[in-house]
Amino acid sequence: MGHDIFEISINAIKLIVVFLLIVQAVPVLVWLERRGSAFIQNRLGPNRIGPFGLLQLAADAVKFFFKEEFVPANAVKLLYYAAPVIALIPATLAFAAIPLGQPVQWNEYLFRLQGYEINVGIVFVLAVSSLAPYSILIAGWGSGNKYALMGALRASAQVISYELALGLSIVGMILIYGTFNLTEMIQAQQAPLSYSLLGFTLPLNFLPAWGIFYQPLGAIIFFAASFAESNRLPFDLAEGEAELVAGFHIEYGGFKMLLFFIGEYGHMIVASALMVLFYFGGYAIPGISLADLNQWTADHTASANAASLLAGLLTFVCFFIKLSIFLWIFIQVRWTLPRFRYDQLMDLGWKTMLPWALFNTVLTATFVYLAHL
Amino acid sequence: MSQQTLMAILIFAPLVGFFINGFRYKKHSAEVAGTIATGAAVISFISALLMVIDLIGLPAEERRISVQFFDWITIEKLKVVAGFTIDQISAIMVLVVTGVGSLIHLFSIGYMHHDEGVAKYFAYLNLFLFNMLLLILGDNLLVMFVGWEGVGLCSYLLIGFWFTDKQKATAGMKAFITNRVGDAAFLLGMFVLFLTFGTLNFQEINHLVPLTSELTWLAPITMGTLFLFIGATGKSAQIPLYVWLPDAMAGPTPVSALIHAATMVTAGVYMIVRLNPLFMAAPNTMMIIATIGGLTAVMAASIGLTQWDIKKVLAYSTVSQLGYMFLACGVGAFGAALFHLMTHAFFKALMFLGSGSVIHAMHEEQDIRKMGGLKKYLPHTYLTFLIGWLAIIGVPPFAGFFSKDEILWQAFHSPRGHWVFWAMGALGAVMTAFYMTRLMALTFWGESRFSKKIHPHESPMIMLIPLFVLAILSAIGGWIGIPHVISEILPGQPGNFLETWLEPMIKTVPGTEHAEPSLEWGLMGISVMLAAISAMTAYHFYVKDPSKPKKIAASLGKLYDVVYNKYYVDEGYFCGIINPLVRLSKGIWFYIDVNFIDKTTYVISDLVRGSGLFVRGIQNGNIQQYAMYIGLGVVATMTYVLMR
Amino acid sequence: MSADVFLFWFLAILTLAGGLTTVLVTNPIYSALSLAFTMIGVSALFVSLNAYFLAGVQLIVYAGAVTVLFVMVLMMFDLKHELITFTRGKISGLVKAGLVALFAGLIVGSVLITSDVFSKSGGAPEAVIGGDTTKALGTILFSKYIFGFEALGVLLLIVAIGAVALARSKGGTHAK
Amino acid sequence: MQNSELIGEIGLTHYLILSALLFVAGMAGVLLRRNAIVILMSVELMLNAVNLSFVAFSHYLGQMDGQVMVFFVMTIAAAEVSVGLAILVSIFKRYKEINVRFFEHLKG
Repeated sequence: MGHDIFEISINAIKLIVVFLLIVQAVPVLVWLERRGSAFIQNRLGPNRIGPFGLLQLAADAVKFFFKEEFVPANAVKLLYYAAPVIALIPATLAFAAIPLGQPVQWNEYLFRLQGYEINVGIVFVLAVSSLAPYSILIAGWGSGNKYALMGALRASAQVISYELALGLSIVGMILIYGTFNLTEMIQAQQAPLSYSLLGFTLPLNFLPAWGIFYQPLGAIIFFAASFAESNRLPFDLAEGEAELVAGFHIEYGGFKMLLFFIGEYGHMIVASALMVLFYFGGYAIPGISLADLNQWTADHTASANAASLLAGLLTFVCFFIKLSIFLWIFIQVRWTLPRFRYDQLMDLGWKTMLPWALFNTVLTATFVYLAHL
Repeated sequence: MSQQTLMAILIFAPLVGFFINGFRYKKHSAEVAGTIATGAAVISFISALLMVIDLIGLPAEERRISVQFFDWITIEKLKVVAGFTIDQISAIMVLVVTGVGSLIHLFSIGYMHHDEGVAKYFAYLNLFLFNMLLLILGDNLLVMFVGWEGVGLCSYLLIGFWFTDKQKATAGMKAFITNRVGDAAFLLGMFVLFLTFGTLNFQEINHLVPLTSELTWLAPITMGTLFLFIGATGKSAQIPLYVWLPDAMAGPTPVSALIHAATMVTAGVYMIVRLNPLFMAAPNTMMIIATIGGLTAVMAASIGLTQWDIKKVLAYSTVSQLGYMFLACGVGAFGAALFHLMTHAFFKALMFLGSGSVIHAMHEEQDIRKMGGLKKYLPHTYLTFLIGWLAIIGVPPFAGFFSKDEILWQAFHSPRGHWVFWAMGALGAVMTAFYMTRLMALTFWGESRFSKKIHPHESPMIMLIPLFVLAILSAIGGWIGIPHVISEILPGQPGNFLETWLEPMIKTVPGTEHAEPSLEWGLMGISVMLAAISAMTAYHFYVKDPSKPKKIAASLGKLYDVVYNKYYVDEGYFCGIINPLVRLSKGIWFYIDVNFIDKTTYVISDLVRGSGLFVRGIQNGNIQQYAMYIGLGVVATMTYVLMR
Repeated sequence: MSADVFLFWFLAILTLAGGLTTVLVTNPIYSALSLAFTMIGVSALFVSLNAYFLAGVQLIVYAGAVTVLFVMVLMMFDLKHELITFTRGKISGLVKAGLVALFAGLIVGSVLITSDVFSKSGGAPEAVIGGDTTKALGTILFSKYIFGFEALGVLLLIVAIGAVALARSKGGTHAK
Repeated sequence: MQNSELIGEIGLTHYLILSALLFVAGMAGVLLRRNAIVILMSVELMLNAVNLSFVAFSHYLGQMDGQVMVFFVMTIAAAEVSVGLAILVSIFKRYKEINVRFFEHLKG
């Protein structure tokens, strides 16, 4: 944390920037989703306003701002208004804890490219995202609408259910890397891949030691569970148009709707970021270890500060490229897979993913024990 | 096969049969259930035979096969082993029981063919056989007692087999309750013996018995044997506990043959023979046994003279014959008792089965006044029944002659005996000959008196085979115990096989050896002659001149009524024991239980409830109140700690 | 006033306000929401006491699961404003309120009386409390308290089964 | 103890008193509220207060045992709530009632 006024103000700015980042990413993602879905479904999508329809975003924003503000008659006003605001909190808080690039060393100051460094980052991210059901529940109940309440109950039950599988699937990673710290976890994924068991070692030097190679099952469970966590298709039972019209945000429109949107996309971003972090080496560039990168930047720039800044920028870009890939997968899945039934969803969560995650944990623990023998 | 395995098969084969039939008793047909049950009994019989053959192979003094399965009870001094023994005595008994039992099982297949609960019936029969084997083979009193109770239970179940008929169910209960009196005495006897000897094992008891006789009435051995004898009177239907046996004829006829003629009722005799050294040491008891036995023999036979029900006649005959056995025990002729037990098992089982065949043929008609002339309808049954008749009235050389004659001779001759005992026996024999001939005459000879609707038919082969086998046994079964006087004049001098066989096990009364052959011949002649005269009289009365009996009955008047009504013993029991007991119980129930004990407890419970009502206010179901009490406690504690 | 002090007072007031709201508000849903708020406050207080891991667990377990369950159940029952919020017994109510006040006084009093004892022994080993305590917690949890930990695992399994059984029953003691 | 110290310097005492006040608030809820679910929530509040004091002791006395206890308390609290809520749900399904005074009918 900050020790002088400069660092404190930088940290404050960082927080704002991270928040803005997640807020501003949403319109881009919306555009991406609309265009992408259009192409998936053999349509054109919004293409009239601006180049490639990019200005559609601005038009949307204007529309959101100027929509009529209304409150349903049965709504509980306080909760009705509070819900969209609360919806923003978990995603942004979680995103702020994610390291986006290599820390920049500027003279005596160390600037981390993340909102804040927390030693138990994984626990923090899980903890914060476990608060997500509140906004949904508050929205659903505060709207005073039957469909909204049903959607909210469904959504929160779903989120709680999948949180278990989600958390358990990460336990394997924690066991292997022995840390809760996200930065340390990225550092640990730099080494070349090698499997060792009972003193035998199988080196696979051409691959990085990414989590996906150690924890394929955990990665699959995590990825699937994070879909459910962010209420996206194929798990968007909370909205389920055919049954519940639009789920918990049925009574919301205009700007409040936009806030929910931001929350949802924020979840998506956080999930993708965690996926990158845990299983795909974080901000590290594939094939080039962080040490090599630092060496390279030091060779090609004049000062140490500039080298550090360059390395930070490069890793940041790399992280965003990886993140975008996963975000696109999210979108692609949404527009290709049909929706589950609710009982199937619960069955999948409790009877399939949870046991497999438990199995994965036990298996990992056994292997870690054997590897350290 | 080891002896342990063989013994286990011998004992538990019927139990297995019981379980197989018992658990699926609604599913089995008569053939299936009968085959299972008979098979179990036959397996038992074969293994018993194998064991007896083993036994014969041993030298005379060591003829004993003991098998101990496990320690059953071990409490300080009391050590009971689940052990079983075959020796000379139990060998005879086990062969009789399993052999006759197997035949009766076979007979039952035919007899019970049309009954709905046939599998249940066979299950009971097998269970009975198992318990009887426990009783016979158990090497201590407690195991014997288990079997003793078990056969009692089976007897109850089988007497009341057709329990929907209230009279039959009542007969079962009567048997059970009467036996209970005897069983209680048996238990007491066991206690006394255990206190005296510190063991319940037969062999040990027989070894520990002092050689000198005790003559006081309150001596422990006298007490113990008396109690055991009372137990035996219950099981073996002696005065005063014989009343259940005639009523027990309510059960299916094969049951009467198996339980109430051949096996269970002889358990008392068997028990006394088993413990003969002990009983020898108690002359007073012996005297009582002889007296009771003689009285029973005469009294039952006299009742038998007047009965009209074919099975009732046989039942009283059984009681009377059992009386003979006890008479023999009482005069110290244990071998003769066992001998008569065996022959009686043959011919009485034969006669019961024969009567079963008759009843079967007559469509459940049991009154001999409505029979007659069945000779031509049931030739095979008639033939076998005839052999049984010859055996029971003591015509030489049929089985009954030898055993009955042995008993009479011993009653007269033994130092413990007396001419009065002989006279009782002879009187019984005369009456036996009379009522048995009467039975024959009314059933098979003379005119047929049944209605024209009934067409008697001979029984199927499956029922006849046991009859034939038993008839052969009744005819020749007595030859194993031919008395010396006869043996001497026979070619080859076969000798008394039974006596030699039993010799190591049976204590003989000192002073029996010196006998005068002429006296024995004389007595034998007298008894045979008396029986012959009596039988001929009966033949004359009931075949030649059927009106005579009524005249005689009328001339006897009251006396005939008394005998016909079985001396009013049942009524006497009701007046003298049962009704006062019921009234006393009711009185105790009303005055002591309801008015005193109950009211006392009411006062106590009211006190408790009153205080409970008072305290209950605290526990009012309001959890917040409970939480408040917790809070009060915590505050009080904290205050105390802080103020201290 | 340093940042730590400010943080404490800020969190203390928020937490206490949340707790009181939980108890006093008549609408049970507001109660549950303010309970969640209190949980988050307590979690933040844990952070101020350097117990990071526990703070995270507090959020996950209490705020993320337990209170969400409360809210869900309340919403499912659709209970709104309560007519009878508090106990109505005059005497017992007074006794209870007095009891609560007495208890509060006693605890605060005892804490204040004994506070100098703590401040004297306050020279706590800085090494332990200084940095992050997660590793130390893990070590002690899986060594000294391993039996309790296992027992809790069994308890949780039993409770999971029991809760499912209870919730599935159609009511009454002999569920079909 | 000086007044300024009390505000300006945070020690174990502050945390303990905060914990005590939270506990008392929870206790008041348990004793006075009628809604069974709110009573359960108040119990949770009490447990949280105790947790806080555990962590405070652990921090100021430099021992980890307190935190382990908090860990255990949390687990048990979660268990308690799940069972308690399951019971309440089945009662509510049957009687449509969660007033705690209604449960007086359950007494023996």
